[in-house]
Amino acid sequence: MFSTFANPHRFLALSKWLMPLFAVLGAIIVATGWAWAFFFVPEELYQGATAKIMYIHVPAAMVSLAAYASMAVCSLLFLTLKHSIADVAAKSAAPVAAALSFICLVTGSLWGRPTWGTYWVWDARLTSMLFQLFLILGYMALRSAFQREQDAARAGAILCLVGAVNLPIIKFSVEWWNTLHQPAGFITLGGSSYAPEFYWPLWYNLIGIGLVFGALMMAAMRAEIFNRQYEAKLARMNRSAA
Amino acid sequence: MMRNGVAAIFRRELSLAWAGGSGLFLPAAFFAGTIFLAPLGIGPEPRLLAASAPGLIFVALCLASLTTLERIFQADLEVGALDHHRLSGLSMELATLAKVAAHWLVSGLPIALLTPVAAVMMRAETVTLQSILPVFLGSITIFLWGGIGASLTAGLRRSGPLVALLILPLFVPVVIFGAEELNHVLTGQGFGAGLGLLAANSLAALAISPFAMSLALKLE
Amino acid sequence: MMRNGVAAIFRRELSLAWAGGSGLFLPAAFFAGTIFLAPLGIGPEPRLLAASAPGLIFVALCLASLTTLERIFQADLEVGALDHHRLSGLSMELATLAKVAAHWLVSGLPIALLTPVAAVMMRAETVTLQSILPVFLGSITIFLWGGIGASLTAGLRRSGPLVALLILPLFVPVVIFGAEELNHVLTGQGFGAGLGLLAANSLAALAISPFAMSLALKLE
Amino acid sequence: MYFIATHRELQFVLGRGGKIRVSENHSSFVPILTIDSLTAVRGYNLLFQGLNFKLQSGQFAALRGPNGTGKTTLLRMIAGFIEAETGTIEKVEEYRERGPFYLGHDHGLRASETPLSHLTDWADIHYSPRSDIPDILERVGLTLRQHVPAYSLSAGQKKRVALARALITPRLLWLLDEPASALDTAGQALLCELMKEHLDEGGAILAAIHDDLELTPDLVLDLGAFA
Amino acid sequence: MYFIATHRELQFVLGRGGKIRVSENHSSFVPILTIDSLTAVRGYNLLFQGLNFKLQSGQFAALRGPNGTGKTTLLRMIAGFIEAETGTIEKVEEYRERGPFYLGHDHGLRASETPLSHLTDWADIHYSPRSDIPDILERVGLTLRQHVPAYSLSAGQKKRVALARALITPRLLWLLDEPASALDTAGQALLCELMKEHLDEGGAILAAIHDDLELTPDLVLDLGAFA
Ligand code: HEM
Ligand SMILES: Nc1ncnc2c1ncn2[C@@H]1O[C@H](COP(=O)(O)OP(=O)(O)OP(=O)(O)O)[C@@H](O)[C@H]1O
Ligand SMILES: Nc1ncnc2c1ncn2[C@@H]1O[C@H](COP(=O)(O)OP(=O)(O)OP(=O)(O)O)[C@@H](O)[C@H]1O
Ligand SMILES: [Mg+2]
Ligand SMILES: [Mg+2]
Repeated sequence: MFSTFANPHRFLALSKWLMPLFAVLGAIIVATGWAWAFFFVPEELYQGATAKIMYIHVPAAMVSLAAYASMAVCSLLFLTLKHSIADVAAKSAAPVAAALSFICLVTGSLWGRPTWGTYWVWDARLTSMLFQLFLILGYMALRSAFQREQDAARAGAILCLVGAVNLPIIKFSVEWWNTLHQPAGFITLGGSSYAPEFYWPLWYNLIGIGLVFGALMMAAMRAEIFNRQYEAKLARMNRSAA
Repeated sequence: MMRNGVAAIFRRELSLAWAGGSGLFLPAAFFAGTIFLAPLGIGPEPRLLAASAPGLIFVALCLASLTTLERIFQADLEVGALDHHRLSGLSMELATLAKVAAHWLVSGLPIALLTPVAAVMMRAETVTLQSILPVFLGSITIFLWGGIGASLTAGLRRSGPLVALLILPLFVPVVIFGAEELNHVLTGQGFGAGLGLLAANSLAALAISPFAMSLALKLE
Repeated sequence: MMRNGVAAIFRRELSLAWAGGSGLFLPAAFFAGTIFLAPLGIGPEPRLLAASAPGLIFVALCLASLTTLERIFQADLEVGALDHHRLSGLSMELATLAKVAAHWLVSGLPIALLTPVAAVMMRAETVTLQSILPVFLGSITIFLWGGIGASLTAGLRRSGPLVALLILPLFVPVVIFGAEELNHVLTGQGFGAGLGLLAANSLAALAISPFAMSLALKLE
Repeated sequence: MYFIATHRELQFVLGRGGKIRVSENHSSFVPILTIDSLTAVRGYNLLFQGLNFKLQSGQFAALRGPNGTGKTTLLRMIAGFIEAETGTIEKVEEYRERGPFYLGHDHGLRASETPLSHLTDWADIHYSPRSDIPDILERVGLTLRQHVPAYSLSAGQKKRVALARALITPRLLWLLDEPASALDTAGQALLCELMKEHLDEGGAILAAIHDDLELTPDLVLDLGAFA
Repeated sequence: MYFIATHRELQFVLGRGGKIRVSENHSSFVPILTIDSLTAVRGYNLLFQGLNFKLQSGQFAALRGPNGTGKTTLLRMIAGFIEAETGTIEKVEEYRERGPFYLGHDHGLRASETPLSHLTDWADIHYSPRSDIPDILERVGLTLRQHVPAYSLSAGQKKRVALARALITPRLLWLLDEPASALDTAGQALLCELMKEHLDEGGAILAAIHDDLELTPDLVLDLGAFA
């Protein structure tokens, strides 16, 4: 399975139809999912209509965390196996992950205003998400500062992995903080504590955002591969011209 | 045998740090300067100052470490000295560790030792020598993570605050646990649960950082 | 006529600051990073955070300015570009001013514009766009004083935090008046008496700094 | 020839005055540089003392001497970067009160500058037209590398950028510190050509060199008597 | 002579393989460096392709070619700093797994290091005795300047410190990038003397040079065919 993706040509062939499929499916699911959430799901007992922000906020949060995790896995694969497609994947996931983190932060603070009376509190969840956004921005800045793609790849992978080592520590610091943020209840080891009328639409939206993420990431990967091929071609032309 | 050459790198870095204008008292002075500026901005109210002391001490430590660390590898790289280290046959892991250790000794340790003074200036309740330990452990971690940032940006041959941006997020756990622990000590509660975490964090940094640094410096 | 050449120096510095990895968002990110670290250390208590916000914002501004400024003159000196500026027939006063202005535009201004965001994160009571003005005025002064420190250390051919040490005392009035003024704004009292002092301070810095910088750079 | 070497009485064992040899193939018009009993001290060392010489329009003076005898120091004194211990330096008035053209050991390029951006800024700073830059880049052989940042340029390419600066701004006096180093054969030929043109246009050149150039100097100023 | 120049079939107009001329006054024993069909690419430029040559104990190879043809790149590839695009580099095993001796364009001295402190640290780092240092400083003519920090040293003095490093640690392969630049006549003579001694002791030298040295090379590797 991995070797399929390690080959750029096979990846390009596969993603050629997978990418639009994900995009279309994702768009449909997100659109219907929001419609479902906004018009058909009953209002939450205490928070009323504001809780509907959950259907953007939670999927964005979860997918962005998964996106960072996938960047870390790809970085590890790149450093150990030297498959450049793993690097392309990590690089392409970064802006999408940053955007999702940003959406999570913005929706979270907008949600925080009515429920907690403030846009921002220094709580472990919120802080760790901000931390992740900084890390991804740093990753992108570091990469863009290198002239050679190989160097950028190596440096970026190191940073991404080092950052990943810190993420669990941040996550566990929840226990030392008095936290305002809702504890995990949606997907936990002991099953979900959510009522079914909130549980299923959330799942549906999660899948939708996940598909959109997949489509965007594949599009970015394709662009990156094409760009690298183009640059290689340009290099060859340069050689023969000089 | 290996020890010898690495020790020489350590000594060289130490004397350069000394001669290069970042001698013993300077990062400490930078730290002291921050601790001196902050109350001016925050205002003289003792309770407010005491409450923000642990956090400020750790933030000042992070920022003071950045001012020195940024240049460790870059200075060597610019004049071509890094090339020679790479050809010396010494393990780059140990060589980079020796460099960071020397800088920590010159810049990090004095800051840790200054903690009680800073705490007094920030009007902390109970100032004991115990307050040194959290900052001591924290400074080790901060210098090791900082070394990674410095090595990553050294290869860029570009200066600027990129290094700061990259490593500030890595400082987060140290700042959280360290400030909490320091708060425990400064409010007369002795050591808390965070000390073990701080130490574990230092050990993790010690295990990871040399490899990350030597890998980063091999970028062309 | 003079304007032309000085404008070219300004433009050069601007594009170098951009290309050199200290692009628009980086010093701002350093500032944001400090504002992000501090509450982690101080703890999430809103009143405490709000009370220390103005001070912290100004200290973070000072420290963010140091990270960029330190390298302005040193980079030119190391490669010999400063020699050429001295022979160009332009007034060194205006040339150094142009350099500092370019760096302020890239690093100082974004920080001032970020103030409302920082204030929200620090749980300030009343966040308005007015809060930008004290930091705006303060950042001008801080960059001009910082330029003096940078030129002095460049002339000494030494890196390290010496520059920080030299200029921190100069930052004192800015931090005091600036934080007080910002506190006024953030507690909903509008502008206070300090604004005029801040502006006067900026003007004084503008009058003194170019001469001090050009003199310092002439040290051989 | 216009030149007086004053061998002063010296307190120091080292100080014996600059030894100056003169060859006679020059065409002298205007005195561009006049140096009178110049003394240089660095740290605790007297480098030279009682140095006198005159450089005229159209003349090329070679500055020679072993490592560490003060060639760079002398050039930087003339440029105005270092104050002389005693003695006077008279320079011709350059256009718009600029200093002479100085090419030092350092190439003067910041890591992220490209040849094109550097020369464009240089032209702007010195009120020269930008329109000549493409021709100048062509002349120094950097047209194909004009967009490459300095940290990717080879040593010789950086030196060529430094040379190109001289073509953008006309100045009467050129001070060159080992101008041939890092240049290949073609680059050295180009250097001599540029120097020749500059002399023909009435300029003057003082260049510290270790190896002979293709261009024969009108005077040789040997600081090596101190070695 | 031991050398094979393979002119590969190439897709690109440029790639014609390194042109190598060989002169015949060598005494070959051990192969110290073997380079096989080496290709170097920097940025978008192919610098050289299909480069083959062998350097034996006692041989001095001169690396020539116009500015920007890849001399520094080749030396840094052999030192192990840059990865080759394709091809292999085989080096002799140096004592204690060290790399070869590399003298680059940069002098490798930090501003506040003195010649003495630098060489002392160098000796320690490489497990060599410190006791030779006074003699070595004497040899490169820096005894009187041994306590002066690098920012006060002249260009040639810094180069001499760089040369002195070679005397402290015995290595079979020397890679020298324009070793003569900044050196005065005596310094260049010293350089040739040191190189000669190194060859006599069975070492090998690959040096990028623009101007001829006093020492005649055994092989000349001309990368200029690509210019
Ligand atoms: C800027 C502010 C906020 C940020 C950065 C943030 C961040 C996050 C993150 C990272 C998650 C995913 C956790 C995981 O997958 O383990 C999450 C989940 C969630 N957030 Fe927020 N959040 C913010 C504000 C809020 C607010 C104001 C509320 C509602 C009062 C809220 C309610 C939730 C809920 C219900 C979940 C799902 C938790 C679960 O059951 O697993 N969040 N948030
Ligand atoms: N990092 C890089 N990225 C892109 N191009 C590079 C890089 N480094 C070097 N080059 C280019 O590669 C070429 C070879 O450079 P190199 O330094 O090896 O030349 P050289 O033969 O040593 O020249 P010189 O005689 O001037 O020292 C040059 O044209 C240079 O511009
Ligand atoms: N700032 C300084 N303080 C003390 N001594 C100095 C200083 N700068 C230079 N020197 C010494 O002055 C002497 C002259 O240096 P200078 O650079 O002028 O020599 P040079 O003739 O250019 O030599 P080279 O041929 O090596 O370039 C040297 O011996 C140097 O060590
Ligand atoms: Mg010199
Ligand atoms: Mg070269």
